[in-house]
Amino acid sequence: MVSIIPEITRESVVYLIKEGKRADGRAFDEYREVSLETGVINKAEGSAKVKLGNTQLVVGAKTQIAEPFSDTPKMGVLMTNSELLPMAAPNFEPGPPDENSVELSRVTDRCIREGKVVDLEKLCIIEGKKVWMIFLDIHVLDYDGNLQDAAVLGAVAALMNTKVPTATVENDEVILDHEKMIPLPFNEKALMCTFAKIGDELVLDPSLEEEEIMDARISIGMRADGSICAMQKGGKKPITRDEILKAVNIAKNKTEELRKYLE
Amino acid sequence: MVSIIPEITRESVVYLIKEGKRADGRAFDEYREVSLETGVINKAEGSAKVKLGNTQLVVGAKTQIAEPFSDTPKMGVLMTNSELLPMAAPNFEPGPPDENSVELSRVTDRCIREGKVVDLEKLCIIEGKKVWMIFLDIHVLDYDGNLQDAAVLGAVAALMNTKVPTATVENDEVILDHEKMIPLPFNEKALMCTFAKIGDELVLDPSLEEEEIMDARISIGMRADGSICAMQKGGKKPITRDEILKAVNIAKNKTEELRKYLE
Amino acid sequence: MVSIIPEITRESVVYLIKEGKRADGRAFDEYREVSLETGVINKAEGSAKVKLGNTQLVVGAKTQIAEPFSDTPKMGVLMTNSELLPMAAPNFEPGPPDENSVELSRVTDRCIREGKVVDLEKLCIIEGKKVWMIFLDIHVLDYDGNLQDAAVLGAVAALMNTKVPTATVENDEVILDHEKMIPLPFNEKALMCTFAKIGDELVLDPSLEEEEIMDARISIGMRADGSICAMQKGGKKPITRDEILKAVNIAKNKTEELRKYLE
Amino acid sequence: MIKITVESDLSTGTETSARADGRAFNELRPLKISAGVLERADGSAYLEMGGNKVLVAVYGPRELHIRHMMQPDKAVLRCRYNMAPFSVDDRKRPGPDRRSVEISKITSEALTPAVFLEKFPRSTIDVFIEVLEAEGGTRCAGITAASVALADAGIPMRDIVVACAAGKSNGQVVMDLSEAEDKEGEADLPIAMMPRTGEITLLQMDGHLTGEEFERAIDLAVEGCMKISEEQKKAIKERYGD
Amino acid sequence: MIKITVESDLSTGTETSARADGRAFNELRPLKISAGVLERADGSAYLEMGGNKVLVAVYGPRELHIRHMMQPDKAVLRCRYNMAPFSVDDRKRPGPDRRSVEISKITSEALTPAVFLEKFPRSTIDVFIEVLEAEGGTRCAGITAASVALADAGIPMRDIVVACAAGKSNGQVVMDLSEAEDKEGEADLPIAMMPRTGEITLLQMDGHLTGEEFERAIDLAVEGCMKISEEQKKAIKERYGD
Amino acid sequence: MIKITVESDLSTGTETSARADGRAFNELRPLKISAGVLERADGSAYLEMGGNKVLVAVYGPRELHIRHMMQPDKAVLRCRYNMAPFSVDDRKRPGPDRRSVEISKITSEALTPAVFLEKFPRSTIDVFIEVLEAEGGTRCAGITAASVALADAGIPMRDIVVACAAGKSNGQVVMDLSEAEDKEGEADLPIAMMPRTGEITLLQMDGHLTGEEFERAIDLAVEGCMKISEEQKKAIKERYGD
Repeated sequence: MVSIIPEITRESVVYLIKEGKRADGRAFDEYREVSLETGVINKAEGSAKVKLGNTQLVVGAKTQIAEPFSDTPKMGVLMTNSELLPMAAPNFEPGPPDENSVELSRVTDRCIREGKVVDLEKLCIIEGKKVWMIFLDIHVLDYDGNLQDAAVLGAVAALMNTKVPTATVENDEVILDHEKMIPLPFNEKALMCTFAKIGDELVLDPSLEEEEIMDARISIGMRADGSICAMQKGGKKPITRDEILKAVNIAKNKTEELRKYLE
Repeated sequence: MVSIIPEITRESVVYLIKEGKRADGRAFDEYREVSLETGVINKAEGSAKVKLGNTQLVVGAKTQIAEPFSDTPKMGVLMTNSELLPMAAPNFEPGPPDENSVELSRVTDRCIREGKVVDLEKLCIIEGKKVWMIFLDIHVLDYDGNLQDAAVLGAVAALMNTKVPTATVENDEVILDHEKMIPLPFNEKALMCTFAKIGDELVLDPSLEEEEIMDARISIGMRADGSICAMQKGGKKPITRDEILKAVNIAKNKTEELRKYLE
Repeated sequence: MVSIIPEITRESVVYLIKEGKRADGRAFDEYREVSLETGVINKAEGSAKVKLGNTQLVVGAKTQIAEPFSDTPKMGVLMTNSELLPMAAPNFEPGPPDENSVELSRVTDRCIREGKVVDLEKLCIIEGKKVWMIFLDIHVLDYDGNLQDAAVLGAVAALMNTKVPTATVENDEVILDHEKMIPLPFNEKALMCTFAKIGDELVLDPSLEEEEIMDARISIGMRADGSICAMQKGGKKPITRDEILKAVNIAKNKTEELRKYLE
Repeated sequence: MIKITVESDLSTGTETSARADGRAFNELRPLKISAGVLERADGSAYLEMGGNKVLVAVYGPRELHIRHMMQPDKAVLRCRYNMAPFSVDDRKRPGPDRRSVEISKITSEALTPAVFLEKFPRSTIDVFIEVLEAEGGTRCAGITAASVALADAGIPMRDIVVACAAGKSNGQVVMDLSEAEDKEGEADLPIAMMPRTGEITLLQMDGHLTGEEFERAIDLAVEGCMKISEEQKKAIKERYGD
Repeated sequence: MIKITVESDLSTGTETSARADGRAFNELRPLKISAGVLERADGSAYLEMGGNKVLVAVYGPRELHIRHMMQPDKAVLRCRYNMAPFSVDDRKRPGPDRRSVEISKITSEALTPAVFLEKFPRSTIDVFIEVLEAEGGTRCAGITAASVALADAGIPMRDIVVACAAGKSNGQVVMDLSEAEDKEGEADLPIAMMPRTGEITLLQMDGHLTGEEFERAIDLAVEGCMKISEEQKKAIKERYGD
Repeated sequence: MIKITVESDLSTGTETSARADGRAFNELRPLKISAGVLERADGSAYLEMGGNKVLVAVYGPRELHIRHMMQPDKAVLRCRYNMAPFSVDDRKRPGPDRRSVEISKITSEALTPAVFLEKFPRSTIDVFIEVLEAEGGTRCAGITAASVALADAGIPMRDIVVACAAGKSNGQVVMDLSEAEDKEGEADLPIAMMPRTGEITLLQMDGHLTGEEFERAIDLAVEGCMKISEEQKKAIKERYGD
């Protein structure tokens, strides 16, 4: 997964940023073109396809009835998984998820879980015995930077798109009515904004080229009311307190902007 | 698993074939010496040892009571597994089954399953709850070419050799009578014939030397009535429609020939 | 795991031994300083920390209620596991247990099991259904030779330190009273002594330096009455019958000596 | 030589209504192929056929890092057939299973004869097939799309390999089984071929066919291949012009 | 620049009694750090903080055998965060899980900025963090101990990285959440920083914080870091004298 | 030095009837060894002893591809002990478990002292032991057969290592425990040795033996080894003549 960036690329990107410009002409706080399509996989109970510039991924939601975890007997189960498919980049390898893939799915999971996107308590059918279990699979098809924001947007959209059969309980048995499909109990459209720190600047929605030379990365998950539900700093260089607060500030408008694609 | 064949070997084998001859003197449609012995492993419920020339393998059948698959609640379960043991050839590695081993077991499984060798429906004890599960393990001991035909022959022989205790149901519990052992419900002696395409010729039961230089491989699974139950083309070169039809034709007599070892 | 020992080290150690001396000044039948502390991990139901010279390990016991094995329906279950942590030596690798780790845990398990350290039959709660299961995890922190004796000492100490809640059965359900914690049913303080064969001598409690150049290794597990419960020969050179009998003889006093740390 | 004029021999004019989805015995499901759909891959293609959605990326020729797989005189063509967890009714656990290992192997063998591997010694050409949604016949769909992705990557080829299955369903030999027909059907026979020479590069069969039925099925599969081959050419032309 | 004089701004004098363990809102759990506790490792440290018991070993700089990870111009700093099976209430299966893979990654990123890696091209510095007992805040405890172990190994560093969490529990923003506070609490915000410059090398958050609460929490976490930093220095001084 | 004249010392003439299968206390199960039973392997042997059926193949000396295992001054002798899934009452899952990992290790250590490894620097000799059917004492059966296979492969050896267990069953110290005796018995003591010098290359014990019983058991195991050693020699002679 090591990718060698020519020093000259690094220098030119950094130089541009210093000049207030980005290689693709965007403003520092501008997303690339966003495209969101839902219901793209008929066999999934919910699905969404996201394009962020050339970055492309599909999120599929599969539901099944399962036992709840013993420490949360009244709550449905959400499992978030991601695969950085070898098709998506020349340096992605087949095999079990590496640390980048694990981080992507865990941060997505935290944003959705802590942002209370779905009301997991309403997914309980029989306390301690039967709950809905939702598998969210993030399938990365084309990698051109900023998977994190695309993954959260796709995950929220797929959950909004998901329908399950009505479940009723008779004599301790669960009866599913596939004629009456109902949407998941939906709470919040928590979304995530990611910035790359390059030199002294923060740039939103880093492209692959920017990610490869960035100093640090900060992702901010926000609810519609502007409260924070998740954050993750990445990268091998530090970031300052003031940069973090600045990123939080920008994220308010930018998650709002992304949220419009969910309408 | 790459094995380098000296160009000279290749040329001499191909040359001989062109002349209508094989290195070991066989006719194009002639099997090597076949030896079949059953009941060779006392701890297995059924077993068979097959030699095809120097190729040697043991098939063991183990039975146990298990739950059926949810989509086939009335059918017993057959699981076919094979191991290309590192003892069998200098280039076989220990570890989980590689693609050759997976192909061997899956094609064997298809021939037996689609050839209805065992009546799996009669292996149901309590619908949806308890059925007989048969594990067929193909243990390859010495590899000198054409594992496929040896594996199917051994698998069918092991199944014919298998005995299970009589199972009766009382109050929803299964009672096994180990005094009354009965054979599996046996339907069909479906067997398989494999040809190597070398130049413009098809040769039956390829030896290792022939396999290593062959263009393509075609395996044909047949019931006693001459109908086809399974086929698999292998190898990195193509084969023609007419060659396939010719192979099917020859296979009729040749599976019949093999079938005599099962009497 | 290959570690290259300079020939000069080997020669000097062997030379010293021939002269009746050891590099650290110990007698041939002398242990390094032993330190044993129990109850070191509050979240474990039992625990012990052992130092044998610079060798250092922690053993933790976790208990849970589980089903017994089908062939021993009246017996509790003991599972012994060890990890040679990469922190413990520069040549230890992360990953699943290698053959040295497997041998360490299996020999420890045999000494404890065959030495009847814990009365597993008294750990049965409902025959065939519910028994206590004890996980013993040997966590090797610092490796300076003779893990085996340290592991057995730590394992026995951790088991003596383990408390489980009182379990009573009402209407086929197990009720645990965490107010009434009781020790495990303890039988025997079986312990182990390990010798390295270097040249014609046996030295007790080999240091890492001695292990690296030893010819063979012999570990002897003994009960308090001097009867033998487990043995294991290691190393790539042979040992004689008389050396084995001599080791057994010395082990009587030396396991007795170690046993005092358990009081 | 394959004769493609089988249609008139087989069609009796009565079988057409017998299929659940109303197709004629020798009718393909609706098919759509696009080339060049991914940015990072050297070549790519997307295919929809009935309910199947398959995406293929090609990387290479590129350096092969696994020494024992390296061929001194040619490239290795490696395939990875993978199903998305959400592509099937019951979620599939990620990672290869025995079925996908076998399909990956035979897909590689199906494509290999068409590629001029000898032009790229010591290297690899990697074909990644992702089944995003599965509805019967995904191995053929994968091969068909992979050939287009190889062409999109500019890999020199003798021919564009194409794949299609025939089978037996409701007692009738039919082209391109749907998922429902495959599950309930009596036999399935997927093939891959090089249309120029008619040579067959993949062939599998399971089920129950007489010799005569088998011959009809293989000819029907070939016919399907020839139709799909036209769609492949269109997709490539659309991407690159003539 | 971080101002460390936050205490007087935040403290209202009423919150101190609200925590289950009786701590003030800006009070750390009892803390103990020792350096040089292992024989074989090049550097080591042991830390107890509340009910946490964490042991860290450092090996290196040493040769890196995995070629594709090697950096021609600097060392790689690898971390392995691991929990002992007996460190938690329900026995943990040995081996890495997704949580420990993520923590290992961010721990490595938290320590990397402080180490002069460019002094050791083509080599590796390996940090092994063993959680022997866990009671909330083990990732911070691991980073804090790892820095001391790196110093003990004589690895040249710009600064001694230190970590501490703040969070929200019972409606109150507090320093250094215990396990109980973390489980029941509304938010957790672990950070790591370099005390000399105030730069932040790790930051994670989950839960629910308003912008204003977030700002208070980050400042409280920084305050915790500064306190712990003193203990790190003492431990190193104790081991080596001044 | 081992004295092989133990029989008269131990036999009291009364123990013979106490064993379930009617054997005398110092009687082996029926034993059959053949050398050269496989075509591809460089050396091979097949052994039946009671209900045990064990097949061994030897490859080498050959190039060792795993660099970190390579020894500059000698060959490495690697063993893989494996049980067939159908070799035991309840089907065994394929692949190594902890038991087979341990047996593979001690088998390698049991054979190593007899082989002139220094003649083949940087190479490997691979011994593959397959237990086709298990009925107690398979590790000893494997070692005994492996020595014959090594001889069949023409590997130069100091001696033909041989293995046999003694144990305690029904209160009596006996030779070569059957599966039933091992399961119900009080102790099991497998050993391997080099008959020429009497040196012991493998020794394990589990159960309950007094010092005196242990001494009798070891001498009985040695006696068993000496008997089996004759059968090994016969098998080799049969294969190659004198």
